Amino acid sequence: MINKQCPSVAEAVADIPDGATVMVGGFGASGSPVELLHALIDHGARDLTVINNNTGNGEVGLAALIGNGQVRKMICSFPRSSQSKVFPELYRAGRIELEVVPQGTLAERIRAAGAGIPAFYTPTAVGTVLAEGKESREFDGREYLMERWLKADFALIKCETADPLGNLTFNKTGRNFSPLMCMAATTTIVQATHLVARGNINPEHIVTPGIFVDRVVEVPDPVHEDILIAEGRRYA
Amino acid sequence: MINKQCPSVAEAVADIPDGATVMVGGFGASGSPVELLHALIDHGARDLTVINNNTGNGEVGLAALIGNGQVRKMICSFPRSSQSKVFPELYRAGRIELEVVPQGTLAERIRAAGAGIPAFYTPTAVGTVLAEGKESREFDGREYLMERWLKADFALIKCETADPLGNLTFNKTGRNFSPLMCMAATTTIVQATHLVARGNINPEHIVTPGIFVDRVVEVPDPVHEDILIAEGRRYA
Amino acid sequence: MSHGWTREQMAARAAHDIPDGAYVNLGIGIPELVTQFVPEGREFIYHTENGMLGMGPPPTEDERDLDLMNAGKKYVTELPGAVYFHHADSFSMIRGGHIDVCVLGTMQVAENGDIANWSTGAPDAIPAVGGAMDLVQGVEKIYVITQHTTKTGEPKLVGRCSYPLTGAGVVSRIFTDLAVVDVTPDGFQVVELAPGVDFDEVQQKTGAPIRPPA
Amino acid sequence: MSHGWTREQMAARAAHDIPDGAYVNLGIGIPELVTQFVPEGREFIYHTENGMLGMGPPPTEDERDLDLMNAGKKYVTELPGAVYFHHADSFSMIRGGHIDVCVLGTMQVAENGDIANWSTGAPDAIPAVGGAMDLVQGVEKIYVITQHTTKTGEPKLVGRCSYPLTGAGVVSRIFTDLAVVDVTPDGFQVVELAPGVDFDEVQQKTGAPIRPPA
Repeated sequence: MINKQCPSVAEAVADIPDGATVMVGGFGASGSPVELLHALIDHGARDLTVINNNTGNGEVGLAALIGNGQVRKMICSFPRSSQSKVFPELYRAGRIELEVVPQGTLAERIRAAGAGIPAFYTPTAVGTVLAEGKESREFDGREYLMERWLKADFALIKCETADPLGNLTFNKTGRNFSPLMCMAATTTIVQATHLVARGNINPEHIVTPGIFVDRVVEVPDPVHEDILIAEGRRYA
Repeated sequence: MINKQCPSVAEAVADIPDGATVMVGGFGASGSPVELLHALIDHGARDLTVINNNTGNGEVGLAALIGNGQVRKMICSFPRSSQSKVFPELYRAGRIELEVVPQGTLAERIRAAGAGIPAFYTPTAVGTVLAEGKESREFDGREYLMERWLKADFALIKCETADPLGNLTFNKTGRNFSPLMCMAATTTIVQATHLVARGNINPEHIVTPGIFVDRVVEVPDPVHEDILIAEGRRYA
Repeated sequence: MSHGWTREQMAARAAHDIPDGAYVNLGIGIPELVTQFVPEGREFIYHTENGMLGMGPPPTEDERDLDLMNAGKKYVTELPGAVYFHHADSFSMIRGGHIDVCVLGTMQVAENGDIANWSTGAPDAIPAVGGAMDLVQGVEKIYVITQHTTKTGEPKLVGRCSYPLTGAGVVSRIFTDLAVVDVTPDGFQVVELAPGVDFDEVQQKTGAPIRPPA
Repeated sequence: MSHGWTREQMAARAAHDIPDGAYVNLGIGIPELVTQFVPEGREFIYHTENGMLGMGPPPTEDERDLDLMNAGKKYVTELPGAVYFHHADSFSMIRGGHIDVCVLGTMQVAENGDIANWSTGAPDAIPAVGGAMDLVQGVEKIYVITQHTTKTGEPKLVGRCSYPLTGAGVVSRIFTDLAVVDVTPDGFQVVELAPGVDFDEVQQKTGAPIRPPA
């Protein structure tokens, strides 16, 4: 019987090497796989390229990973937030690279990687500085930019419910980029708030089919960045 | 209060003009919107371009629409089946046009139309006769073909459950192309086996968000092509 | 005597121009006030680009779900008929032209419909674009709500944007504290003046030629 | 005395080469028999391109759901852990390299890995490609199960396909009634001979040079 369950977050991330490209699910604090991120801090892989919509909050989760000097480059759409200090400081000091991608283009590039589409055209960012250096082309009288797929070696994902085949459901807007990242990474590692037996998720309700998932770790009662920040916590 | 409910299949299809491009959901008999197709036969619009994976079964539903001479051109991946006689006869007689598109490319072209992606690259059909006349391009040492989006004026869709906002769920492999076609048509017309009140479908379980749907008609106890064919029925 | 529109009145005036049944995406700031001024008999469905249609008002402490946020990372609620989806589907709604109206704030908007609302272009600014460039290219009608001038009195309606563009030629209509202004092929056109505001004041505070109401 | 493999034995031999936990797509015909010969201790998950993972065997009359079909339009069942999805997601699994093995029937397969299994190219043939071209480009390992020759004794393993290609250079391994044959950079290579079959017979019935087992 196929069983993708992994006993701990530490074991789940243990083979992420230095230099890896890692997608991290979540939009701000919503859907952020905090326990997996903290396990990656403990594991210590460095020189990472991280793909996420943002750059983390406070000094926990993704922000803590960045603050710990493990991230060489961020690829994201919005590297600011009212509670993010870690990234801006490193960025202004020239100690971390940044590739800014419009949010919809970021999502579509990740999906394209999962779908075997090496490139596509989008109207987004035409006529802006983010179009510089990009191929443009006209279709039916309108200008579009060519964008390439965006793949990763690993994805770190938080879901609501998983089964041992890696079938997943998410909670509300905690879904965001996660189903796309599951498709686009060579190895997809998921922390599930609930792990249920095979057959216990309605096949019509599964959002991410298990074929896109490699490892599942149950993390009941996960912490939430907003709560950690409100409590003044930091991870290091 | 927004209410996309339409009182009858006849009224739902009444404004489909001659010459329209019409997407029809379903894969073989599974998920085929038979009542909407029969309403379109009664309505009588001609010179249609129809997009479906197949060309209908027996002499009901899509096959009956084709048999009635209303279809100028079919765009599909597999215009044969053991029970399809109508299309092959017309095709061999030179009375209907055919564009054959690989199944995954057909799905992706339809999704691209709904997603505002005018063109994308795919490895499918490279080195085959279906690549003739298509632009090809190399990415990372592999050859790909450029494919364009595929839009329609109308989509005829069968779903399992709908609410008045047009939020939809489907039944098993009756889902197939339908969610994509809902996105890609200017006007999406849905027959729902069950119409429920707003709020009665779990927001996590909705497959097609109502934003992609224009009209919903309740058709309880819909007929199924395989049953009609087994009973020796034809529609004309 | 009243002079010009308040933030709430600007939002109400914008809401007045949104048709019943519209799918609407609201930017952060004054645009968020639109939800409070939906005209009687109309219903708008709110899209938030992080994966939801049918977004409702902020939750009470008890209602709050830590995973349920809007694009501005504020906690929100779901209304009956709401639906969740992933980011690629969400931006398919935007890029594919399915959202009817987007109401944005701005730093500058130009007489040719260019908008600049994501970056000052300052050397130490951290570029953060979010979904703004997708929205302005994908949504059919781009409405802007903005004060007519900056806090220091500089025009925000200009001949050409000096800040980096979010999109070129995309804005339809602008709702300011002084007027409703259309972007036309011939430049700015006042559609309506706010109470107590005369056209000369609008022209004087606009950084490009503007035509009086017809 | 036994000579060669039956259809069932060909399917069993192919199943033997599929690893535990594989996601597998099966073509119509002999490939469908693979499900009956999963080796002890292994589990395969079956993908059907019309939108399902976890496909089970044909239903009884009572179990039958008229919407639940496989890609060959036959009624099937769902196994625990099954999942449904739309066609774009289904072909993302294929095109994106997520399906581990696809087992196909064929009309011809060439020494360079070309496969022709969708059309004879006859002038009156109705071209019907289905998902075949997507599968051969997207799936990591393309296995073919086929009789070594046609009913009239023509080789199906050939130097170059004379029928229109489904895909170029895509086939990894071929399971025939006479042998297991790999497609290598140097052409056909026999991996294993069926019981009672000698290499000379295989060479004689193959339309291109073929190398004996090592």
